Amino acid sequence: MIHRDLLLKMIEEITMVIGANKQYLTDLDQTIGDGDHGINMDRGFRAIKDKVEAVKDKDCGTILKTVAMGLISTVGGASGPLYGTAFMKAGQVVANKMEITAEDAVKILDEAIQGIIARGKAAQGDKTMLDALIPAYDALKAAVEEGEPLTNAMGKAVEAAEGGVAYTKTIAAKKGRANYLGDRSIGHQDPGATSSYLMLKAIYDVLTREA
Amino acid sequence: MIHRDLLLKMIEEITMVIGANKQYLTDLDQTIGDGDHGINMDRGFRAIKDKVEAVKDKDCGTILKTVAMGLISTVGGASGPLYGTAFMKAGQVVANKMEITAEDAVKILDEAIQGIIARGKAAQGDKTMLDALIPAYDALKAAVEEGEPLTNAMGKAVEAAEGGVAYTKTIAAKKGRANYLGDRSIGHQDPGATSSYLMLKAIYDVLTREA
Amino acid sequence: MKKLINNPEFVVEEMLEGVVKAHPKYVRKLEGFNVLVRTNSPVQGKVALVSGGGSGHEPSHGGFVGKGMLDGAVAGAVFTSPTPDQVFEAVKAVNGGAGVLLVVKNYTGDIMNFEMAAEMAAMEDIQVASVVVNDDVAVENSTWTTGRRGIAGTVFVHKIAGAAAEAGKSLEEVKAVAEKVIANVRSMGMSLTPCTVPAAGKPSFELAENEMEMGLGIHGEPGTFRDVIKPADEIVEHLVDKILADIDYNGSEVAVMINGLGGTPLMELYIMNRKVSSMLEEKGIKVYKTLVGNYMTSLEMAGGSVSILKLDDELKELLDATADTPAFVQL
Amino acid sequence: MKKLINNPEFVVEEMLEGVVKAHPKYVRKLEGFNVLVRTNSPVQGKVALVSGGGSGHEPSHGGFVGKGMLDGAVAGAVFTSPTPDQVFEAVKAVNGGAGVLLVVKNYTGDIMNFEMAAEMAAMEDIQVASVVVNDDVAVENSTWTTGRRGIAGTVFVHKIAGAAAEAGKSLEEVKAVAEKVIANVRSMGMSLTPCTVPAAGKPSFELAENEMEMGLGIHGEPGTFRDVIKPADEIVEHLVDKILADIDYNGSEVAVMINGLGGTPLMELYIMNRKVSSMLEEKGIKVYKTLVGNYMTSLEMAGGSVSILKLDDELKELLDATADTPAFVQL
Ligand SMILES: Nc1ncnc2c1ncn2[C@@H]1O[C@H](COP(=O)(O)OP(=O)(O)O)[C@@H](O)[C@H]1O
Ligand SMILES: Nc1ncnc2c1ncn2[C@@H]1O[C@H](COP(=O)(O)OP(=O)(O)O)[C@@H](O)[C@H]1O
Ligand SMILES: [Mg+2]
Ligand SMILES: [Mg+2]
Ligand SMILES: [Mg+2]
Ligand SMILES: [Mg+2]
Repeated sequence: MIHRDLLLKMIEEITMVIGANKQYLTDLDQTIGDGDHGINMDRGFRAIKDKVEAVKDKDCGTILKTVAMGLISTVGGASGPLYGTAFMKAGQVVANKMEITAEDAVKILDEAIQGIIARGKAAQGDKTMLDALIPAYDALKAAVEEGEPLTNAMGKAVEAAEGGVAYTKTIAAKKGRANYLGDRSIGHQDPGATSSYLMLKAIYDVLTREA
Repeated sequence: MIHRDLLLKMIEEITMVIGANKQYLTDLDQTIGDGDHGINMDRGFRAIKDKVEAVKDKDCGTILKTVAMGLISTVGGASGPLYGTAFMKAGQVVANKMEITAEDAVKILDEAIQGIIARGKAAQGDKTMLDALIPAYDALKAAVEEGEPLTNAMGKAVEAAEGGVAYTKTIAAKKGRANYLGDRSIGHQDPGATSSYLMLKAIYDVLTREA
Repeated sequence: MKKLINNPEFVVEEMLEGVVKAHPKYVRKLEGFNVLVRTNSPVQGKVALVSGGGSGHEPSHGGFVGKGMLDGAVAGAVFTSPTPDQVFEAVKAVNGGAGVLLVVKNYTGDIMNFEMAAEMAAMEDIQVASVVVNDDVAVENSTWTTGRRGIAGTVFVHKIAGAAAEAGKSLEEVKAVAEKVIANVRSMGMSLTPCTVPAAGKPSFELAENEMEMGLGIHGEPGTFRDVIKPADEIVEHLVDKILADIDYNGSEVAVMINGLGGTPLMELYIMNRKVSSMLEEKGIKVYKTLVGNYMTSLEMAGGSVSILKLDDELKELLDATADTPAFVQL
Repeated sequence: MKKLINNPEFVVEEMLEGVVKAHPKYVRKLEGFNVLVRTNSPVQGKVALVSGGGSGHEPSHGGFVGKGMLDGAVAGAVFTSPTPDQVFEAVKAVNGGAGVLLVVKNYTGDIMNFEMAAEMAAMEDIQVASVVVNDDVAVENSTWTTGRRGIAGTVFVHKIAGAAAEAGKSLEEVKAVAEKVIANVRSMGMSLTPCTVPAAGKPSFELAENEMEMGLGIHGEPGTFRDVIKPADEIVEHLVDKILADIDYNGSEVAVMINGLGGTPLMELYIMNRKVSSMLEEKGIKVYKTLVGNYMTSLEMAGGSVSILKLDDELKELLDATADTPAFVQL
């Protein structure tokens, strides 16, 4: 069970982690993209701080939609609309709720992924953030369905996402800028998959720390 | 006494020496000018080859004027009109002559220098080619007046020119591009003084070799 | 990083201020948004053109805002597609009642952000249409991939569709002519050096003294392959051959653009043009008009691209029409 | 040396071929000479303007040949003043019977070569006058030295004197207005990187990653002093202060040119302009017109210069006149 206050902590943690990995994500994007992914994500999460603060007493849905709108209007690039859509869809799952259950969490990840696919028209194996998110979703869902506590389940999701990030190194990109490189993108890790993994990991870290 | 054929050898030698020092002169000009002196001079002397060939049976005046016109129409920059004018004036001294006497040589250098001054409005001590040429003239004149053979006299002129080149290192430029550097030009040798020295040296080398 | 800037975070805002100070006759900035529109926007009854994308491509796109070309240009962060709210604001500001055409370059980010803006505009009953420019033949075109990029050929779309809009054509007609340009323009570029995104602080890639990147876009990204530097004529030959292999230019008249990426002197662009024009002459393709200069840049990257647009009478007339913008003026 | 060229020896010739292929409507090349003249030269009864200098400053000067600006441009080797015979040939080709004004930048080489050409023209009874542009305040002005250099401010002379000639003024009048521009324009530049003369094959000087050269001309030469790189605003402050200290601009209207040296992106030039315009505003100097772009370059050098021209009604009118050239078009 994730209470609204814990959700706020998670958003803070994500902001911190993205900030700490700004250069790392940018470096990854310089190799196979245009070298702005860390800059974009960091700008976005820094910009939502005040906006989230203003709705910190509201429900989880409002908080997540606030994050979504903030990202959409500050990140730009490919990741802005995609992560923005993901948070928007997540917010719809928990509209008016003060707490997020394990089942909600599964639903959130599902909806977020569907939103990303609808907006970006990519599929698993295209070397995008989906290659981290879809395995994470599968792992989370299986664990929650088997009755594991959310923290454990989230741990498995993070592991799966990490595997997905590693997998992106082995394939050529079909979507996003890395696609322009053709086979030259093989051997390099996808920045968006990496930021997705970092966000999941941040959530998991808050869960374990606060548990 | 310099016969027309020896004059042709001198022009050839100058062409060779300038070619061999193209990079050196350009490097000097990169330091305090715009880095083209060697390129300019080399272009000019390579261009006169065929033109001089066409008048090789003519008198010394015609040959020198041919060099002058060739330099004027191919060197460009500051050195083109200056050396062009110098050779033009030199040619006027020995118009219709098949030989150049020691006295002619003194007169040639005098006229050349006057031509350079008239055209470029510089004076000794401005850090230009004049700082090599004027001392050379003074030495040549003195030696010839004392009755020394031309080769010896020319040797003294070359020495004086070398001293003049060294002197250019110690002063700030008042004329030419090096002037823009202000005191930053101190410590660096003037490219035009250097090319003047190299030409006098080439003439002297032909004299000693052929003597 | 050697740049004439103050703070990497504010380069776009400071640049736009400088643009507005330089060209008040042509453009004004929407308060609170990184959007330039014609000083006299909205032009009532005229179809409006909005383009944009990441910054760092100057004079694209703000430099082409003015009579006969764009009505609005949206400036994202450097090499980063602008956000939907910014695009939406531009659309609202330029809409003169006859609808707005979005000229989008084919990048995932641009597509999505402009699409979201179009959705917002539709919700406010503003008539919006979009075209997607994808002129870069360096990249394979396929529905399974991101597809070809939009690069310098985009400027021809601005010019020609802009002229159509100025001539009073309907949104549908302006869109159709824009699509005709897109169907008939192909480009390819190369670079000798990387460039440095101010906020990243270091070059986008590394190239040895004797290396170049062939087939690259306008975002500091590496190209489709790396090669040793060749003489300009050989490089041009490769670019033009790729372009001519993509659509049939046989016997046609064309417009040529030799576009500098920002750090390459005009001298070299003209040396490229010499070869382009002689190749086209040899193949019996007639050059109707040539543009040489920095139209769609990639910050200070050294390199260039060649664009060739196949013309018909309609395109020729629109290409020749008067234009008056900060970066493109034509009598 | 990373350049899009074929052979360092032929860069000027190949460039000129590329220019002529790109702009046949504007310029033609004199057979056997590195001279561009208007396609319709000589324009009968009009005073003709000829400028030129070393190459590597593109679009100067060939890019300004056309209606309302120059009649002829003479291209020397890179950074090397053209020879008198070339200038003379230009003079002969453009002379429409009303005389020819030579616009010369103040460099020893240019002065002497143009002077010799003027002597040749005089021998053939062509009426020739000369003006010498010396706008660079980085250099001390003194009759005992070479004096101030001519840099980007020269483009204002082309524009304004060109408009006067187009308006049918006499040689004397055109010369007078050119001299008025020269008396009222001041410039200063700086660079972040050196440039490489193709035939030299290596950079003109070396700068550390954190260094810049202040007060430099347009021939790849070092400046008057070296400094650590400062924020753009501080750099601009220095340049503008030096300019404003040189002549009294108080309460006047001015034209501003932010000129790129070739390798600096437009983004940075606009960031410079932001500061220039705010400084002038503060001092009560009104900006009447601003030009931002690569007008007088130094190959691929990164950096820029600021030029400020004090205007009166006559200069304003001529500055606003129509111009139609490859690199400067004004409606
Ligand atoms: N169509 C898409 N679907 C899902 N993710 C995508 C898509 N296109 C790009 N991405 C993700 O976006 C990341 C790049 O984001 P970013 O660098 O911020 O944007 P941009 O590519 O516009 O510069 C990629 O690493 C990839 O994971
Ligand atoms: N006014 C002058 N009088 C005499 N010599 C001069 C004058 N100005 C320049 N020079 C000489 O010319 C040389 C430079 O020649 P060069 O590099 O070929 O021309 P530019 O300076 O036009 O590039 C200088 O080193 C200097 O010796
Ligand atoms: Mg990116
Ligand atoms: Mg020189
Ligand atoms: Mg981007
Ligand atoms: Mg020179």
